[in-house]
Amino acid sequence: MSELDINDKVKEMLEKSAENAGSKNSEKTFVHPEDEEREVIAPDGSIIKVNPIYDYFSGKKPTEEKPSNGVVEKFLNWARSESIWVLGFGTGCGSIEIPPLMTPRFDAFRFGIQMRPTPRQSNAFIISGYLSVKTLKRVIRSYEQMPSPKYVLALGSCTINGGMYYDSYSTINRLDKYLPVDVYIAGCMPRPEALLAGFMKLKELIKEGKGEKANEYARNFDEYKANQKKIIKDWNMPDYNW
Amino acid sequence: MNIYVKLAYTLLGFFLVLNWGLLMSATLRKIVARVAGRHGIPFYQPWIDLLKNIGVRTTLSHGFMFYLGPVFRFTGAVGMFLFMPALFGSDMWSNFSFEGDIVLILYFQLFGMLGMAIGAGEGGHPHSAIGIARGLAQHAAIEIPMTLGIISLAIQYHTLSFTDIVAAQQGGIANWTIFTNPIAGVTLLLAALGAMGHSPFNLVKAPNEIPIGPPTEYHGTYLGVLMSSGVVLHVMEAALFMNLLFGGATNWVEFIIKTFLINFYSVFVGVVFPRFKIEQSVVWFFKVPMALGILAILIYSF
Amino acid sequence: MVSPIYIVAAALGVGFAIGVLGKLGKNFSGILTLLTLGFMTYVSSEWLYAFYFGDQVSTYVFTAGYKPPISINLLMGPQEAFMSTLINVIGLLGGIYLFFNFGRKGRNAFVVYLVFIMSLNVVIMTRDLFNLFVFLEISSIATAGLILIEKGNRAVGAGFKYIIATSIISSILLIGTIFAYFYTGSLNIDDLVKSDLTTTTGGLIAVFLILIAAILEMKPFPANGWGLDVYEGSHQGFSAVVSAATATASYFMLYKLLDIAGNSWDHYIAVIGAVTFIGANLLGVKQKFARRLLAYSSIGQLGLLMLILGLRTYLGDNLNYVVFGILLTNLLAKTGFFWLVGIVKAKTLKEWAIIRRKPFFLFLMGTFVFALIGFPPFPSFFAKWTFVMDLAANGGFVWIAVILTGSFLEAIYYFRWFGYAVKADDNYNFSFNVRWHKITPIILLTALLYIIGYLTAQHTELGRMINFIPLFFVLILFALDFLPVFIKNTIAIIGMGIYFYFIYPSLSDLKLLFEVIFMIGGILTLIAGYAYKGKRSGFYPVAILMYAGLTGLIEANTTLQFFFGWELMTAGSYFLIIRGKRSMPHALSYMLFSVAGAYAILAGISIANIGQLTTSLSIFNNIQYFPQWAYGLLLFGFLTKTASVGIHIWLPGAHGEAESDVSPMVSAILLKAGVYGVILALIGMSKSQYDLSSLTYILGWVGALTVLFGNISAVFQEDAKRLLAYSSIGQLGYIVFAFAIMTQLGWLTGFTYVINHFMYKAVLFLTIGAVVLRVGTHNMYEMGGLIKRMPLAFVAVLIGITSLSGVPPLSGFTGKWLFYNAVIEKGWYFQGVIVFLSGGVAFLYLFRLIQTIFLGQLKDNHRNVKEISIWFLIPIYTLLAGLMVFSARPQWVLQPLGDMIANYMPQNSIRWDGAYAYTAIGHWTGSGVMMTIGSVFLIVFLILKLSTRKAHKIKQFDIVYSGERPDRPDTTHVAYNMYAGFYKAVWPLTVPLAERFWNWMTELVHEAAGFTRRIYSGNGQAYMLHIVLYIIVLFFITIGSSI
Amino acid sequence: MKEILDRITPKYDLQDVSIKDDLQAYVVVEKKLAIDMVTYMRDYEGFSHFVLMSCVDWIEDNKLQLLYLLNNPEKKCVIGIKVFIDRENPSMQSAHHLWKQIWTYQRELREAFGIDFPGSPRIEENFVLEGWTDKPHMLRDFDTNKYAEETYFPRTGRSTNDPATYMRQKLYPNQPVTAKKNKDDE
Repeated sequence: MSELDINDKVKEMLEKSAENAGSKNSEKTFVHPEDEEREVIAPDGSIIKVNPIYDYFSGKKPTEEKPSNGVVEKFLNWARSESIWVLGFGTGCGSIEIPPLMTPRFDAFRFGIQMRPTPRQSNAFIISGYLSVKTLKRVIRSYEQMPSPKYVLALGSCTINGGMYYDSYSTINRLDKYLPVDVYIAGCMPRPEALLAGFMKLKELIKEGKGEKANEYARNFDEYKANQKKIIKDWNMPDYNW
Repeated sequence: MNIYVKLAYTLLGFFLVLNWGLLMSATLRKIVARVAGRHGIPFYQPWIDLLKNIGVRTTLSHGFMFYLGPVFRFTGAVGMFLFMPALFGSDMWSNFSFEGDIVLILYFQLFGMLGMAIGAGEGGHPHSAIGIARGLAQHAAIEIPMTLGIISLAIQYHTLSFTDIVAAQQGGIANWTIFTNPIAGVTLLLAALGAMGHSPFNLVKAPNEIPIGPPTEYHGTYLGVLMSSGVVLHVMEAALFMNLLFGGATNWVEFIIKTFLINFYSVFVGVVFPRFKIEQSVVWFFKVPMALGILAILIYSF
Repeated sequence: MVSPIYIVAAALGVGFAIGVLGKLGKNFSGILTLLTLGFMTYVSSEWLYAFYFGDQVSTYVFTAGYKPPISINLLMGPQEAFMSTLINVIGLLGGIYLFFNFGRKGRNAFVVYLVFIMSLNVVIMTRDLFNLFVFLEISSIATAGLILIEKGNRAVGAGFKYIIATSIISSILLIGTIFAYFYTGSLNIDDLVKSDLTTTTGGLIAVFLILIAAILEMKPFPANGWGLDVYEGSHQGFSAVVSAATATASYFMLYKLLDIAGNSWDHYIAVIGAVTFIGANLLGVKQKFARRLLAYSSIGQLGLLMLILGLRTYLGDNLNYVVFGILLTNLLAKTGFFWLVGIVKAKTLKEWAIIRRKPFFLFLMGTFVFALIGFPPFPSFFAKWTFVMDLAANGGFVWIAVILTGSFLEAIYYFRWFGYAVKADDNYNFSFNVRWHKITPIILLTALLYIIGYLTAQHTELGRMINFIPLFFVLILFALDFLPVFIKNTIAIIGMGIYFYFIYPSLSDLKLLFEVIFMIGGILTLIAGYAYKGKRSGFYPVAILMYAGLTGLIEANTTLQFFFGWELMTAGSYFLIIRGKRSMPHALSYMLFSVAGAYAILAGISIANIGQLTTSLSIFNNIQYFPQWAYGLLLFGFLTKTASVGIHIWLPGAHGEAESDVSPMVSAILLKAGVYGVILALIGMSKSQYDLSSLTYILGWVGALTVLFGNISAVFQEDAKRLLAYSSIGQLGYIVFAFAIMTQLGWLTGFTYVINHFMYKAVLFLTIGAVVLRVGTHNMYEMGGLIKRMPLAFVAVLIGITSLSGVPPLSGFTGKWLFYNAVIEKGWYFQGVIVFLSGGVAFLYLFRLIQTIFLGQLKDNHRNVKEISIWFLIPIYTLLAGLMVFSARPQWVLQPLGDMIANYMPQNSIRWDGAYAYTAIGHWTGSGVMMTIGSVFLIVFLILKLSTRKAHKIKQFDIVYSGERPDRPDTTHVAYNMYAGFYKAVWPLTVPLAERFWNWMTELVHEAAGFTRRIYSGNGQAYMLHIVLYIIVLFFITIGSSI
Repeated sequence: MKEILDRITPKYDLQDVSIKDDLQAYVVVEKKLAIDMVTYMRDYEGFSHFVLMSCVDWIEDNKLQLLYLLNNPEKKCVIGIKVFIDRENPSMQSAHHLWKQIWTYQRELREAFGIDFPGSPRIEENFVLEGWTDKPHMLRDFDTNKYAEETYFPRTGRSTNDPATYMRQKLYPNQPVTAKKNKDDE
């Protein structure tokens, strides 16, 4: 399975570099220096070929993780909904609305919401406000590194239709083309109350068992990836970041 | 009492301690929240988090040692519980304390630490290594007041066995070590600050600097195991100092109250003081705690 | 019995014959000369044989039919026979060596040479003062002539200075003779001895003049510039003969003439000798050129001879034994050395690297060096031993100090030189070739060295006890060096196995323990040697040499055997250590510390020996005089091997740079030899009737500080093997500290640590060494993530560090637990706290070891390294099995150990109840803890494994990296300067004070040497002035007051 | 300021010299003299502080105008040196040797306007955008709206309205839209 992907990837890279050789300056492709295949000399003098993308990352595609059956899942869903660990990653202007959420005035801790410093331990991702292409790349890596089930809250109109940056050449218009979104929170900027409302909505969804967007992402992975790669020209990561 | 009954009691005791640990951590977080003027988490939050973590579907593995890390950690926690008498004077709650004395506990703390360090190390994340490096350095510093204090106690009571030390403190608050041997008591309490790992000594997993250090890569079930061992360790650390300084506990209520207060003390200090840099914390242990510890021994060696 | 007169007659006759029959050509005359020399040798050796194996009595040979004082008489006694034999042998071999050099000069050279040897013979034998003078003249003229066979101005200058100096000397002798004759009316030495001249002033002067001449002949420092130039200026072949034969002759002359003065001159002679010995060797330290170095060494040896002669009252009957030992060694080795110099055309010491090209020559050189420094099995070893023992027995402690200092200085330059020969990089284009007639004499000398060494040992009943079998095994291995590794390794292992099997029954508890560590450990580490390919030339002899020494220590019943074993072990380990790539300086410092330590031990033993009836090791148990000094010296000597703080600086380099399977030998095994010594000394102290607690108290502090220092320095190493080396220092500190406690618990702790350290340090060093072999670097920051490539090695290291760190349930904790009890029982709280704190520090370097090498990010160039070699894994896992058993069932070992210790340490403070150990203050059960933890661990592991069975395997860069991706493993791996924060806190503890101190000492010695060297201006007049001044000063010192 | 200009005007035959006030002036210099002049101003006239470097797109007369803004700390005066370079594959002599920060400015200009500075270090690296393949985005003929529509899946049914008119209608619904124009409507 994974070998297949790898081969595809390698082929694709080779084609890229081939057309890169014959192409003009305008449609250039990006292979970062740290991603070029390189040769190192082993202690015993033999030559080792290192292909970073191939060797350093496991290029597996994501697989759907089916929910377990019935009551157990309901119970777990309840637990998940009551303990939402948000990845502490402020992607845009909206991240200024998150600190107040934790302060005495709003105190999201009451609802089992807390920030976690690492994706591995968080299950919710707040895309706060406009999302530039550069940030999107990091967002995607972080999102893919979160263990499923995971949820995305799209905060602010910029994530819905580009908001006031709808015509900017560097920020995206619709987040749902790149990541599966559970809850949209409209407004520019939505106030913390709105964010809290969003969380409540998310809780309902999870409790109803609708918080399966991670699997959706896995299902339509190629489509999402195509969209992502369309705008992220210098894709210097494996297709899926474990 | 035959071994199976003992085993049953021990398991029960561990279950109690585990839940008490979860509850205690929730309560302490609530207290911190109230200090900050917040409402704070519901008291059952830790259980939910635990469930949530177990319910996480994706599991990743960096390799074999990556598994063993949490195992070591949890075993360390269980061992801390096993080798220390939970309640004084009750045969059923004395666990496996007949297998070793304070020295065993002192060095057994490191069991979980070492395993955890190695497990996190295989994760390959730089922050893990940095966090562990700091942790070990700080631990080496904590050893000073810890050892000095315990040796002072050993001189005072002519024993290293928990049961005897607790026994010597029975019969009224006045007999507690903290009053009979205040200098050693203070030394150990200062060491306790470091051992508990709250601020200002929480550099190991400094959340907003090196994303929580060693466990950066741990998630899901691993994290659940780590959490539960963490809370157990908190209780047992407190229990250690309770047995050494505060006359141990003869029933669970006393146990709960005392461990809670000891933990509360370290959390309280943590709320008041900001985090140390590693060289600061190490040097700090070289100063007042060491001086006190030396004094604590000197008064007995003459 | 051929009369010794024929020696003279034959020489003169042949001399004239060659003059007459010269037409017959050079070769003819040359062969004739050799035959004559052979004849002379035969005569003298026949006498020698008769004296030692027959019941020959010394006989006078009268010339011209009259009795003295009318005529001249020669005495042929045992000593004369011995000396003249030496001279003739050297003369013969020298003749062979110089055959063609003389040939080129024409036949007269042969005549002169013949006359030279003959004259020396006469100088030995004659009992007539004037005759002595005459032949002295003849010899010096002949010498001057022979110096000139070497071309060039140097030779001419040297010859000129020599002739001037010697003529001054002999004229003084002549005047002295006249005085003597004036006062006694006889020239016969025996008469002079009978009529005590020293009563009258004139007689005093006569004695003074005669002796001063004899002394000056011995080239005393500093009035010996002329002598130096002879050694350096003349042809090596001839300098050898001068250094050997002339020295012998002049020594014997002094010996003869000293009787005239009775004992009144002994002290002056001794002081002169001491000054010469130390002065010459001090100057040797500064030398860069091989021949000048040898020249200084020869003069130093002359000084030593004078010293011995001056101290003859201390020695009594042993005088000749000592003198012969020293003289023989010096003669054979030095001659060989000079001739070697003649073959290896290398001037500076560094250039001697070329000798490596012919390993056999290296072997010869090694033999000579070790013989000259006085290592076993060479005669000088036994001579030095007897000398020091007798000195101590008669309270000559100052002299012991002098001798040992001088010898130490000598060791410095010889081992520096040898280090260059073995390790200095050989990039010289000139080579050297060997001609049979030059090499044969050297080989003969070498063989003689070994044989005579053996005979010297057999000469005393102490020496006869020594077990030479291992040594023969070593020599056999030297002979088999051409075989491939596999065979030699097998031979070595089998040999050790058999030896152990045979010696096993004869050993009791303590000895058995250490013998097991040495032998079994040795076999295990040797197994790792199978991993090597090719010949591994010279490895096995020296390895076995070390083990021979170690087992010698164990078997030793007498102090001499002990010291013998100790020196063998030192020599072997030195060769092992110097095999490492960059380990030349470290091997040197190791050797120097070892030699110093050995001398300390020698001195200690000699003090211990005072007033003892027996010579067995049990004298340690009741040292009667100066026990503080004796034990102090012994302990110091042993501590140099255990590398305690201050004298540890040799260890990190030596162990760090050594080969992968040598490191465990020298770390896990060799260091235990020092521990064994310490234990012996402490047993003695425990039995001694004096109160030595202050000594053990100091020892305890030394141990504690060593632990702290070793561990903290280990934390900041970047080189894996150096890290382990420093950790060894720390561990040895634990051991020393534990034994210093001097209670049963303390010793139990000590033994636990001995066993533990043996096992886990061997495991760690073997594993890391094997890893280094695979990845080709020592630097930890260049490794990483190797757990994926070599899991077995990882497991080994994991267990190793877990048990080293003292975490339950592994055996390290056994030591810790005992430690707490012992310390608290003893009341050494602060030392204890230092030790425990260091235990905490140990975690840092242990984690660093495993993290930076095995965890973290795998480096590109290690992507497909293989698992470490099976030949390393076998011993490693054998040791691990032992470690596990010791952890799970400590009582199996500790209980018998405790009973054993009870013999030395009466108080019985640990009680065993099955697997449960109880002390006064604590309790603990190894197996119980092991079982409990094991089961919990297993359960938790199974649960977790089940719950995460669907885990995705991911690769090294699939890590949270703050939304980014790592670029390279090298930049993602935390390894270099890992404990920067900790360093900021504890840097004051890491200042290398010891290194600085020793560097300063070295500077001091070199400065002193450099300053003293200025007196040798190379100017002839200056040298003559020296002589004159020397005489005047001596005059006022000796008899100036009494006139 | 004046005397400085008097000094340099003949030296670099400056076409139009516009003096804003006695502390601020802008001059236009030929492309081939520009860096020379900047160097001169730095070394001889004491304009040791490099303020900024920017570019204006004069699409009408098909030129790009580079501006080097220098400041003289002693005299507290600022001079802007303008250079016109043509718009088709624009290229300019690099000035990275004068001030290190010019490296970054030139990287920015290269990315934003596609101006090439031969020899400027790290010139080819990304500045703000990663992997930008379209035409330089600060050129006025780059239609960002069109680009966004083509690239970022604009959501259909997105309505926008001009704030001024919207508010006017909200506040004065019955008042008809007057002929009075304001800037917003243009």
